[in-house]
Amino acid sequence: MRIFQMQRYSAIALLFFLTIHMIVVHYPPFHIDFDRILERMDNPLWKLIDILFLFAVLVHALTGSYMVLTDVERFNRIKRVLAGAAIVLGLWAMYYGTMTILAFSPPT
Amino acid sequence: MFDFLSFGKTPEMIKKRKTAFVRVQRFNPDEDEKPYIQEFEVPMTPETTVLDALQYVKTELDGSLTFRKSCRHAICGSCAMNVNGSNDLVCHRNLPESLDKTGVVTIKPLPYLPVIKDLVVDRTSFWEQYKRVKPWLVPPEDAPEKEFRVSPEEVAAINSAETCIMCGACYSSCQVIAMGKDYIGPHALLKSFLRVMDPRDTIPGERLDISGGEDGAYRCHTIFNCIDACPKNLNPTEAIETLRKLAQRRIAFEEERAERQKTLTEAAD
Amino acid sequence: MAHNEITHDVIIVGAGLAGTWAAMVAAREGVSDIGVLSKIHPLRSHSGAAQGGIAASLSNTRPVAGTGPRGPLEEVPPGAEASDSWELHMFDTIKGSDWLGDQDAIEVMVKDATEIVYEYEHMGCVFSRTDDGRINQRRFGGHSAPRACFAADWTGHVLLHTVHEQALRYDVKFYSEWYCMDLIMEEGICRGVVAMDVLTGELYTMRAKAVVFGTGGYGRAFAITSNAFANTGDGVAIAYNAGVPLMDMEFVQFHPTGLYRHGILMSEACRGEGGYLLNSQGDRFMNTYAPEKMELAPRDLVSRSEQTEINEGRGVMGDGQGIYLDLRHLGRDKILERLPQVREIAINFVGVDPIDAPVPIQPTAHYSMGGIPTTLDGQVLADADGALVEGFFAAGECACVSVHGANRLGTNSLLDASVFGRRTGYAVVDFIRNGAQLHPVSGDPAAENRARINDLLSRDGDENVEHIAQELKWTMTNNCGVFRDGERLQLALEEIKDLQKRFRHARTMDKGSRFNTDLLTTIEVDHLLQFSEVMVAGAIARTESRGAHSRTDFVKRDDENWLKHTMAHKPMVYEDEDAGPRLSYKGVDIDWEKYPPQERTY
Amino acid sequence: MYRSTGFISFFLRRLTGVALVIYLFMHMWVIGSVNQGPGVFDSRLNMVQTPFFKLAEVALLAAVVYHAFDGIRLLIIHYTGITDNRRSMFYAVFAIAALLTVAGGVPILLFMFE
Repeated sequence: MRIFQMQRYSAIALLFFLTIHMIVVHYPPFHIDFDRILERMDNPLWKLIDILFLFAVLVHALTGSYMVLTDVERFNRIKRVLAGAAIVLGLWAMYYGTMTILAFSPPT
Repeated sequence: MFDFLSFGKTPEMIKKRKTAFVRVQRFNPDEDEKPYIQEFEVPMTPETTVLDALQYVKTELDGSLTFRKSCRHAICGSCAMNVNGSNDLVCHRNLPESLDKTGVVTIKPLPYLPVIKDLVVDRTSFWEQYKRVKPWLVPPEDAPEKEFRVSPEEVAAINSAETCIMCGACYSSCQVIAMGKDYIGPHALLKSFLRVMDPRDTIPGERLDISGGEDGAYRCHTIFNCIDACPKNLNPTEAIETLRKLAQRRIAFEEERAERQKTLTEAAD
Repeated sequence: MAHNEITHDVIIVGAGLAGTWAAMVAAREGVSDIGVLSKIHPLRSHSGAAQGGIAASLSNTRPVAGTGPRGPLEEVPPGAEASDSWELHMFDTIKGSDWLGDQDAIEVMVKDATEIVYEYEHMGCVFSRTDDGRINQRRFGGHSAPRACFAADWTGHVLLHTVHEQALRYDVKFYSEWYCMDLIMEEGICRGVVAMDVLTGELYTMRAKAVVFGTGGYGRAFAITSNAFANTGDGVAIAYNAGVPLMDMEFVQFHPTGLYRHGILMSEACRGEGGYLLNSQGDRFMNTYAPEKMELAPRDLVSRSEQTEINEGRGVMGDGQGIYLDLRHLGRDKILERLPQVREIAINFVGVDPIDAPVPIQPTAHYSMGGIPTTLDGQVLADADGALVEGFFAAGECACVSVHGANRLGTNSLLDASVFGRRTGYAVVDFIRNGAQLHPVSGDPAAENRARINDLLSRDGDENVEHIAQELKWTMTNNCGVFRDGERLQLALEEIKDLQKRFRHARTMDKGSRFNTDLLTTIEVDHLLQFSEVMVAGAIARTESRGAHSRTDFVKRDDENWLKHTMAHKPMVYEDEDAGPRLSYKGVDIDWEKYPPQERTY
Repeated sequence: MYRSTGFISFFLRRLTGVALVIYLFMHMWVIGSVNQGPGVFDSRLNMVQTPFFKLAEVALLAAVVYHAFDGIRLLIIHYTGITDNRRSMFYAVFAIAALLTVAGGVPILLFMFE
């Protein structure tokens, strides 16, 4: 799949996830603390949604960054390196984020 | 600076004023270090075009002013320049209507392209991209004795793309081109669209590979500068959107084309 | 190889329809070493400005039965009898040419017409179509059937792009913005050209086995003209200076519908689609001059009718020099579909929308029938007896195969350029295949031309080149225009002589070498001055009225004395400097059985 | 430089895009500490709840909203092929983004002074 399509489809996914995220997280009251987050992140459904959200946002961010860079002629020559870097960074962030979400359990 | 000439005058009165101040960007790489603006005073009538003004400057005031021109009625595409910040053909641009309230019009070469001299730009990359999309039709091998039957609707769909005069106004207004010359560009994508949509063409798949590839339609950021700049009121953005959609369903499209070509020599219903 | 020397098998000068066709055909047939020179980018060539159509007797449309010659058109149903034929096209062309066209050439052209239109179609040209998918055809002046195949009103543009694209497909090498300065002729053999790379100002000796000229017309010798700035007849002047004769130079067509004061073309398709011409009293005056064909009479006749109306005080606009072209009754939809470019031009340049108001127009210099004489295969003739110049070909408007004779019919120019461009392409292929040689060049032609340029650049007189050009153009428009007479022609000749002298004191303002368009203008004006003299000299000698050459002191056509082509040679060096061109005459190819000269009425 | 509404919209899209990428990784850094216990998490969270970051949060909101609606505009153009109303669509996106930023930004700031 082309970078452009990856970005477009992840954008559509983000419209969905981001709306949920904004409503759930930032709808009043605005104060965020450990307990509130704790409560939500314990729920397996939320874990799934968060992982998907994380995936969409990473794809969108990294493809976007890639396109920002490769639109400039100078960077176009090192396209492969940039793409590789984006994939590595993406995999690492995905791993880190997923672990955060999955491994999390309320401290006893 | 306070402008006495236009103080208290209505736009109509200024329009009727007898002279215009033409500011032209000059640059001769052999002599000048960097471009500079030179101002000329040019007489005018309500019908004077910007090209007339440049021509007046060249013949009467400074013969070294250099610009391209040929047909003078907006069909050859030589004289695309940047007038008051937007690209246009100077031959069909009315001078009195281009003046600001102090009677000044500013003419610069097409932006983002290397300047050869004064208002003449180097369109090499423009033509390279044009060649890259294979602008020629590759018709079916077994040509009929008479014409291929193409319906008026099919002609209407591509008609506007065929009227592109390759002036470069869209190309040099494109922000993506400004960032990198490896983008195919609106002019060539429009040409590619013309050929892809032509029912007589046998290699739409190959074309979509090029125009739907890395440097093609997907690098367009829908900025619409090309539509705004086009002096012939064409719509490259729409063509690019169509190419994107077709590139996504390339196989199916190729099959449709092959199917269509079986009936290319038969009369439409 | 000397410095600044380039060699090709074939060098083609001019990248309009004729030149590109020749290049494309040659490349397609396998002659790969081709260089095409153009002083502007190939796609800027003036062929692209042609609007109305290209003629071919396809019989795709016909007038609805019983509606008369100006009624609506319908498709010819499959199986129905053909409504048009090449014989009819041939007769129309001969009659249009006032019998000065060579009939063998006309026959070749009209027979090739259908083939070439189909070839265009197969190459991807986007023609306007009939409902059942055939190429649509419209009426045109002087044609007795709807014969003009068209793509809205930018036919030339579409054809030019199509051929150019195909030339790119076959990898033709284009030298864009290279100006051809001179023809290298030694011992009557053409050995190449001298060209300037405009970008750097550098001169190159370009040697070739064959040189093809497709340099276009010389309509820029007139003040009111439909021609582009580039149409300065360089090729014609260069050939003339190299000792090649020029044929029928006095015949210049005036298009009846040039935009008032601008001269920009309002396509004949306006009248082909049914537009009216009106004088200041609102009369369709063509009633008086061509009751049968009305506005669709040939161009010379319509132009003369307009000029007569203007001269008799029935013109429109402030100075009474205009005529109205009325399209309002065609309706908005038809104008937008069939004449979009014409509408755009009228709005842009005179601020009139043809949908709402009549457009002011006037006759404008449009097409040069004369030029470099050639055979049917584009081979250039060295004299009236038919001797050939080896290795030198010409096609298109700069050439004179003489298919147009004294007056060209609308849509026949695209046909002429395409058909004879293609034929020349094939002829060049044969010429190369049959062992053409790269002849040696003695001396250094590039250096000689460098000296000429240096001379032009060093002049510091107080004459402005463009002023000289303007004076010449107005002299030509006023004295060698739609109507001519001996006295005024003589006046024009003296004026030209005078201007030629003044030109020697003219200065170029730009002294640089990079993209020096000022220098190019100077050279072009030099060329204008040279062939204008030939035009006027030919016109003075021809004491008759024929086609576009209309003399008020000799109003009748004189077949007994003047059914022949004018051939003008440059005077030899040892002759008097002021001696005009040497005129000789060449017979016209006429089939006395089938197409004998008759009276020409419409 | 060829200035036009299209260019401004494109420039802002890129600018907000890059800003959001930077934010994303910062955000992950903060939230990622959740497994290191409430102490670390709260300290990191407190760090980003200073007035400066509250202001930055309004900017973030503006960026997200603009970027999202500009994206919606592109989707509309892609799937409907509308190009005639391009200018009004630009302005509509600017207006909606501004409106939502104010609507969301004011409570954020008010909350800050509570």
